[in-house]
Amino acid sequence: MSQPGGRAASAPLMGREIEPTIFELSSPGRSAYQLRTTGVEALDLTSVVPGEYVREEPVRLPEVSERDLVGHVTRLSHRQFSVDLGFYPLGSCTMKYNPKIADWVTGLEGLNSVHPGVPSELCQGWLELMVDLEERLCAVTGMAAATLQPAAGAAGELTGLLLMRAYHESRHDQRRRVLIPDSAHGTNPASVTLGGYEVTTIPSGPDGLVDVAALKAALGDDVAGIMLTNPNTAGLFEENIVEIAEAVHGVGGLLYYDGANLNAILGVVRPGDMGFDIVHMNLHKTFATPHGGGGPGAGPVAVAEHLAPFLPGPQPAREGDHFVWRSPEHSIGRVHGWHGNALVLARALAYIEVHGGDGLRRVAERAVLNARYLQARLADTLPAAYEGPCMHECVLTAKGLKDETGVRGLDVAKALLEHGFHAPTVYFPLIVEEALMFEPTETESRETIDALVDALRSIAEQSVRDPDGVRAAPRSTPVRRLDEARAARQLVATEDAAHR
Amino acid sequence: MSQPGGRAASAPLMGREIEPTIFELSSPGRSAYQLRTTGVEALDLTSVVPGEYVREEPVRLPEVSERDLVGHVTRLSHRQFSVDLGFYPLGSCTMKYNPKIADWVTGLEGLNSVHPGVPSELCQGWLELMVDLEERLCAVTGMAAATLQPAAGAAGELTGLLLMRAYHESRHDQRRRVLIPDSAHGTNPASVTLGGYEVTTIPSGPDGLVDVAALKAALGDDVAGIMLTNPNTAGLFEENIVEIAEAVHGVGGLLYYDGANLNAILGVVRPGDMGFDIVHMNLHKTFATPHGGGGPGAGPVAVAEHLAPFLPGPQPAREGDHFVWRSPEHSIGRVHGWHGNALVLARALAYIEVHGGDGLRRVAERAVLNARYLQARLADTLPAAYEGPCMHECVLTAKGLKDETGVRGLDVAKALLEHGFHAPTVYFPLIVEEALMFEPTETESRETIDALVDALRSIAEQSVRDPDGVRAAPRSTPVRRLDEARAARQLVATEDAAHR
Amino acid sequence: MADYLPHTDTDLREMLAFLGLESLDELFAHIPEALRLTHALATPEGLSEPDVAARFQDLAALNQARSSRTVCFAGAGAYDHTVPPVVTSLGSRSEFVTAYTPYQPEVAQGVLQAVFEYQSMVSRLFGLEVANASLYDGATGLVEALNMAHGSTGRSRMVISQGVHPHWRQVVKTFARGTGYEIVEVPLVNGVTDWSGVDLGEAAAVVVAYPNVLGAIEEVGAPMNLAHAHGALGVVCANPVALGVLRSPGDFGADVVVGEGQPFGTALSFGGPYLGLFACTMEQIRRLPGRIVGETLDLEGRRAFVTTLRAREQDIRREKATSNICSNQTLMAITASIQLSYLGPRGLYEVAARSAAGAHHLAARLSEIPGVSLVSDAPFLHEFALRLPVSAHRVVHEMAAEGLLAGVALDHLSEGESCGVRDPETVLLVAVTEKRTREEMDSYVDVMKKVVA
Amino acid sequence: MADYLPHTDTDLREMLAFLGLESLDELFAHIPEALRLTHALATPEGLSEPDVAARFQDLAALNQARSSRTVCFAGAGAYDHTVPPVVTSLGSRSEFVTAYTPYQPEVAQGVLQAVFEYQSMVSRLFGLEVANASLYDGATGLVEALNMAHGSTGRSRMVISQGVHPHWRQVVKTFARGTGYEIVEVPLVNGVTDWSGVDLGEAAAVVVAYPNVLGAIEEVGAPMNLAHAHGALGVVCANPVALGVLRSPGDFGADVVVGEGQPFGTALSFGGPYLGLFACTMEQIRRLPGRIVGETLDLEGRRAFVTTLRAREQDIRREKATSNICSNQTLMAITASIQLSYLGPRGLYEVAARSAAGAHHLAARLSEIPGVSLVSDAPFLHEFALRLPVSAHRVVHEMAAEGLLAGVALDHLSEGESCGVRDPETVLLVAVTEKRTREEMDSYVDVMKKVVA
Ligand SMILES: Cc1ncc(COP(=O)(O)O)c(C=O)c1O
Ligand SMILES: Cc1ncc(COP(=O)(O)O)c(C=O)c1O
Repeated sequence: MSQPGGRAASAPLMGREIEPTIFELSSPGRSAYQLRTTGVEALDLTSVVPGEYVREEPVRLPEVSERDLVGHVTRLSHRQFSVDLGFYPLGSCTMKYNPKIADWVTGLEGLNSVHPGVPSELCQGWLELMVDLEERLCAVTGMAAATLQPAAGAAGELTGLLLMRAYHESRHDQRRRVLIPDSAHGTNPASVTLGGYEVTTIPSGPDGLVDVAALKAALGDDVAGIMLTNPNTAGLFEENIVEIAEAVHGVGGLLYYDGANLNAILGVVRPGDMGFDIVHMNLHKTFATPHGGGGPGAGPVAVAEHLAPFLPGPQPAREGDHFVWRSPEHSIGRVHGWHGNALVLARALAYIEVHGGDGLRRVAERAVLNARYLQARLADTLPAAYEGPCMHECVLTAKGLKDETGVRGLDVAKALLEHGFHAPTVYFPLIVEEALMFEPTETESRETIDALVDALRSIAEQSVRDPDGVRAAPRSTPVRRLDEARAARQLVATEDAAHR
Repeated sequence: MSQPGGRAASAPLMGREIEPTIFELSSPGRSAYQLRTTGVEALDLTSVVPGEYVREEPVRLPEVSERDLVGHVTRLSHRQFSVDLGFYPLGSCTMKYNPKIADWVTGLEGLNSVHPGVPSELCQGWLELMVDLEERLCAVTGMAAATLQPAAGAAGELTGLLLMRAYHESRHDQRRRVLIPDSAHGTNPASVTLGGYEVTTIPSGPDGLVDVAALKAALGDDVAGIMLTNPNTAGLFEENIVEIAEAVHGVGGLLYYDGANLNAILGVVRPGDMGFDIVHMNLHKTFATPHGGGGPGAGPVAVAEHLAPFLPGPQPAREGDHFVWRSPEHSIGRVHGWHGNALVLARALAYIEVHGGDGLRRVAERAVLNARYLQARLADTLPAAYEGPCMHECVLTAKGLKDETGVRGLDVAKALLEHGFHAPTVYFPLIVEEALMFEPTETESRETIDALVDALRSIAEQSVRDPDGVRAAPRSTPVRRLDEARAARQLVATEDAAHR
Repeated sequence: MADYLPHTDTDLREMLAFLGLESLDELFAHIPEALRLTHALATPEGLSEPDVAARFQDLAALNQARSSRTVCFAGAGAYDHTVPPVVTSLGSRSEFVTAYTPYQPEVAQGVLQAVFEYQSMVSRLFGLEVANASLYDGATGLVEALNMAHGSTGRSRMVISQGVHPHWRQVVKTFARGTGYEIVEVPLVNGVTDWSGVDLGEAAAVVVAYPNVLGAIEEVGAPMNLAHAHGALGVVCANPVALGVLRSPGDFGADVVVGEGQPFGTALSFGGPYLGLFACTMEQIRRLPGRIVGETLDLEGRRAFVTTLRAREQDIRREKATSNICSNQTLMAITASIQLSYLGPRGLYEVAARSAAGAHHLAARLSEIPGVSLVSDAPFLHEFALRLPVSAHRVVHEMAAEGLLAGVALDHLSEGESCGVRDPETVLLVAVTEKRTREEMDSYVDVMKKVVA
Repeated sequence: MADYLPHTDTDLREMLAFLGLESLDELFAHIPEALRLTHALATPEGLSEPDVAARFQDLAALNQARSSRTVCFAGAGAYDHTVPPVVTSLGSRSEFVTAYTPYQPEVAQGVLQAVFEYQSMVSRLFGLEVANASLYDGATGLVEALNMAHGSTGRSRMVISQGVHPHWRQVVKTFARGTGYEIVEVPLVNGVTDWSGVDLGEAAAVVVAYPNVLGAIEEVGAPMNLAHAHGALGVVCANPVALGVLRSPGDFGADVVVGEGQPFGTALSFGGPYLGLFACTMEQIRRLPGRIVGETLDLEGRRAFVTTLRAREQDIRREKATSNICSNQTLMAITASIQLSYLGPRGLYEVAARSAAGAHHLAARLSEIPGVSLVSDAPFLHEFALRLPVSAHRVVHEMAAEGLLAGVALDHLSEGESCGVRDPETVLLVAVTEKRTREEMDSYVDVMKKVVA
């Protein structure tokens, strides 16, 4: 099926049509590619590759002109919301503004053209950059050493759990369980399983904090450790963290800090000081390397002194005024094909260098101020799920609204799209009914937050007046609500499946 | 008035609200700027600048965070149609695809960071580039020498007219008039006036071509020259060009070629061979340096041998294996503050180098094929204004439609927006009633043209059925039709005027 | 063989068949045969994009005066100010880059609103009521200002200070060949214009630069008053960065202000594309050259923007238009408005003040070198003219070898136009921007010492 | 003091007042005082953006192995293929870059459709029915493949050819510490896997590389058949560019194919962010790790895309999820789909064929040098292992000084993992892409001659 390539009808700027797929735009014989003139003679492939391995026909890729490709992708980009277009208060995701200087950094030929397999003498700049970043991350978390290899937060978690395991094993200490609060992010339990441990879920108290008594009850000498975020996923600071740390350490367990919420405490308090042994960071959250529509991120792991010998290797290391690769003595080995998501690391370092220590503290202050302000302003519209002062994000509940009007949290989120804002995170943490989790981040202005409050108020009012109207939102987006059940029932995950 | 900064409601992606101005987004005390740390001590300005010159308060510029600035401009970009979003068949404007390699070229530090006032030894690369481009442009037009200084087509026209004047004056030949066909672009007569000449308008015949008899009748020894485009603005090739050239040269006049339509004849026929003495080119049209929402362009002028001594200077010139600046003997002087729109020139050269001679001919062939095909396919919907075979663009007329349904050419153009296409040029050339001028360009596919044809047919059908519906279009664009009279009557051209 | 054409062989065959043609050549059958080319154009064969990229990298490497090899102290109308990545990335969004002039406002609000914001900022910067959507550059902006003065006064005598950039004056003279203006230049004395001996009778315009080409901060009020006393328009050529700390020309009574907008977000770019800033009083609005964007409403009452007062323009008024300009420098104007929003009031102030601080620091240190002195003792901001004991060209050349672009040699710049100083071959124009560090200046001083010793 | 925060003093005052607070510090009053920092973080003071930019430029200049200084003949899993400006510019559009995972499909059709197109292309390239939305990189992709095999077979014995990249095997071993898999390595003989002596009893997966780390084109059908005969899944680690000319692993019966997607539009980037390509049979769909985008309709019947089969994922299934992956490499996946559309069938073929032509040309020329020979006589495509008479590390070092990145020294790469060759310290892995010119290769040969002489 051939389709026009030059029409913007699919773009929200004009019209309401769908954008054809690149395959639908394809026409046999059309092409865009241009390759260098090399002066190398063509090779008869069959003379060097056994016949059975030679592809009979080329891979069925799209055949488009450069012009049609540009039109297609540009129109797709106009069907995509982003931080650069507007407020994205998605809780737990820290969708702050991503400074453009970081894009510029990744454009440096001296960084982006370096092959990862070169000897250290040929990549001194990269090694220095990485060592600097490790040092900064240790300073921020209060830790002794770090690895930059993990490609995202979840990879950091699993790395941390393997470190935990290596540590216990080095002491010939067999342990079986890892404790996780019921408010934890799904990657935590999934990582625990992959780390070869069993999950013991710790309930949260009515105040949204870990139930310390329950936690203590769950402790035992088969507990390898605990995974916590602090502030936790309810946006609350675990005030009993010192008591918790003592209890876990008391049975020989380690404390793992899920750094997804680090933004709240930069320069205010450090995981190391709270008693954590292992910390991962989501550079794509706290350090504003953008999220790329789903990735790439980077999930460095920092550890206390006693865990440093187990870190993945090879590691960049300073040696006098030179930099070398070195593997920690009892390294668990590689967790990435090369050295981690290097250009993401470069972005994060640029961000940290611009801010410096006091700048990072300002980040945390403003992030918390914005969230606290938002929560307070919404108190009579969408009450907070918990009473305690929130940190950088607040979990509100639409339960009251639902009971009163039948309009659910998801409907509120969808209606918000209609008002020009991205939705909050819905139905997470799982322990809060009709949860709406807002994380305004520090880069949004007070006016923006006020406008969000106004929008939510008007949605709440409309919910009373015209609940069906709210449930039908959004209307003016490129597409409206989707039939998600159909997508799963009749899986069409490729162009070929679509035409089967 | 303070407004939220983080809302995408104004973006067509979501909602239908307007985007506040950057001033409305401004909040006193907010800022984005960061400057280098120089180690230079601050200076008490009043110690070096007399008090009366020192500004009392800073310029009232917007005060925004970097984040709000990015949001604002990105949202504005989502309210803007462009070639990269879709088909832009704007006649006379040659809105072809602009290859991204040219953007890359302008990003080269070795080109974009060079100060224009450096001695030639320090900018050999730039001089070579310019000389190369001059040579290519001469080859394309069949001319002997060129200047790259004019910043756009109109500047090229005026430069050409001043060359014409200098030429005649050098021969002590006083001339008063310049002939221009009635189909000419408005810049032609405006340039003639600024060149110190009077315009004599030559009518077009019913075939859309210059009325040769009328032209001959208008000739005399007070005629400095004639300005023509060929193909002309009706998209038709002036088949009598040799006769015209002989006639004009016969009275001692010169022929000026308005190169806005050069795309049609690349590698097919050259202005020099047709008898033209002076040619300007619109690099932002024919050579795909993009149009930038209105500019920058570049309007180099190439001339025959006898006009070369009058060209603007200084000019880049090859001298052995070096490049120098040199001023033509009888140069009319500078027509640009420096050397022309240099980075636009670099883009054009990249475009030409990719195509080569045969590639340029392919451009012309496909451009003409597309236009001819479009015109033929629309014959029964919107007939061509003239019978002859069109070149790279076709002028159609909605007169029949208007007579039948009351729907005007402008309405058709606006309705086209609703279908996802940019409008054609309307009501130009002035000599065609209800003119709709389509220039598909060579970079559009047949499918795209077919889709345009379908859209126009459906608009024509709707015009019969529901003329008011057509007249109310567009509906789904970021804004609908504007009150243009109000804009002129109550001029508000600045933020201050808006709040006066 | 590289190109960007979508036509497959099938497309070509079927489209030609639809037209009843046999070959592509037949598309041109109506063109007189004698004219039709029978051989390929005399241009090199097409290369692939990566080949062309390699060629351009080679060319770029040949420019010794690039920022990675020489630290820029050159100014004279083109300045090495900060262009932050955020401005570059916003200003190069493809929706702006690949749009045409906003003829269909329903789908061009992006460009239109950005230009409206630009006009607003230029108007405030220059202290005048209205600004247009941009002109080609500062030099051609001055030409348009003179055309406006001619239109306004009906006179043709243009009185111009020699403090105006020599290239601008050359451009003015070139275009005056067509309009027939008489150009009267007013000399500089000790670096500033001496208006005392000038006959302003029948003057259409009185033009002064602020600061002038030598960097001197000139009197602006006096020539404006002189202009008005003689029925002429007062025109100021302003350095727009300097206005971050200097009073707006409008405050001194200017009728028209033009400026080179390059310092606002546009790279040095070997001189273009730059940006002609242009503002004037409301009185002159009907004579304003180029496009103007105005505010209005759409039919549902939404605020919207549109090009307005179009009757001035060439496409409607043709030979009677106020100007022949059509394409302008919109993209640079959009970039300038982004850069000015980035800077804000304090940022623009800081850029000007820090540039001035650097210039005064450097000037003081250089003046200590035997044989080196300031050309004039007039006040200056971030640019100054230096008298050298040797040829300025030689100094530029030798300092470039040490990684410093020392400035612009005045005689190289002026190409025979007078800038009111004796022995221009020993005069060097030096500019300092907020980017220049103390270290760079120290090294400048050290190298200069060696070179002139 | 630089930052990106919008809060003015007034904002701070009023927001705090609204909250009934006196100071920002009070926001943290509920945090135990003993924990609260009383001093600034031990990180350097903040710098302005231009200062940071200068620092990064300095760092970048320290990398001798950058493209402007050394021509890249290194491969071993990371390749210097063409990335045209059009792909970079589309792939870096800020709507994609600054979006989150597409949780709200109504406003995320851009990313969702782009990923759907990516999945479609990966599926066709690998010859398997379904592909996911990306994994971190090739190495962790292999880990996920093994987890899938474990889930599918209930077994934990992973049989892996030593032709698989040594880093990938290291990563597999690291993660096997958690999952407890037994890793059985199968040796290479004359550069290709020798499956003869392997006990495949209770194997969950049989893994082969195609081509392998030495560049050899290995038999794929045989190990797949072996796997199936023993109830294991057949897993192929494919070089995706090679598949431009080589048959898809799916054709040979592979159940899972993983690959490193870097060659599709992603710069070398010192090793990341790259792209884990992953495809499998429909049979394994419920065990597929990571996100999948599927097609559906919106409530007005428009085609639309959405992440689907979400019940597999960690946020819903938690400790029973098929994988812990959350953030993936979407942006690289989008870029890869753009690059593959740019190349099209013929372009991808050309890239592979030209790379192969270059590699064979270079290999032949190098083999003529005394003491230099190919490690294996197995067929290869665009990458080969060279036996040198001296240390490969020394050769890399010395050739770098002459502007050539000669390749990757095998022992540097393998860090103790066996790649089935003796004396790995004298083995150099050389890769040639379609970018390498004959001139560059000639100079490579000349320099190599000198270095090994
Ligand atoms: C609390 C928490 N932990 C862990 C993660 C996982 O991080 P990543 O997506 O980088 O793997 C997230 C990400 O959403 C998170 O919010
Ligand atoms: C036929 C013709 N001539 C001249 C011009 C003027 O060119 P420019 O806009 O570059 O000044 C145009 C531009 O629209 C044109 O179409």
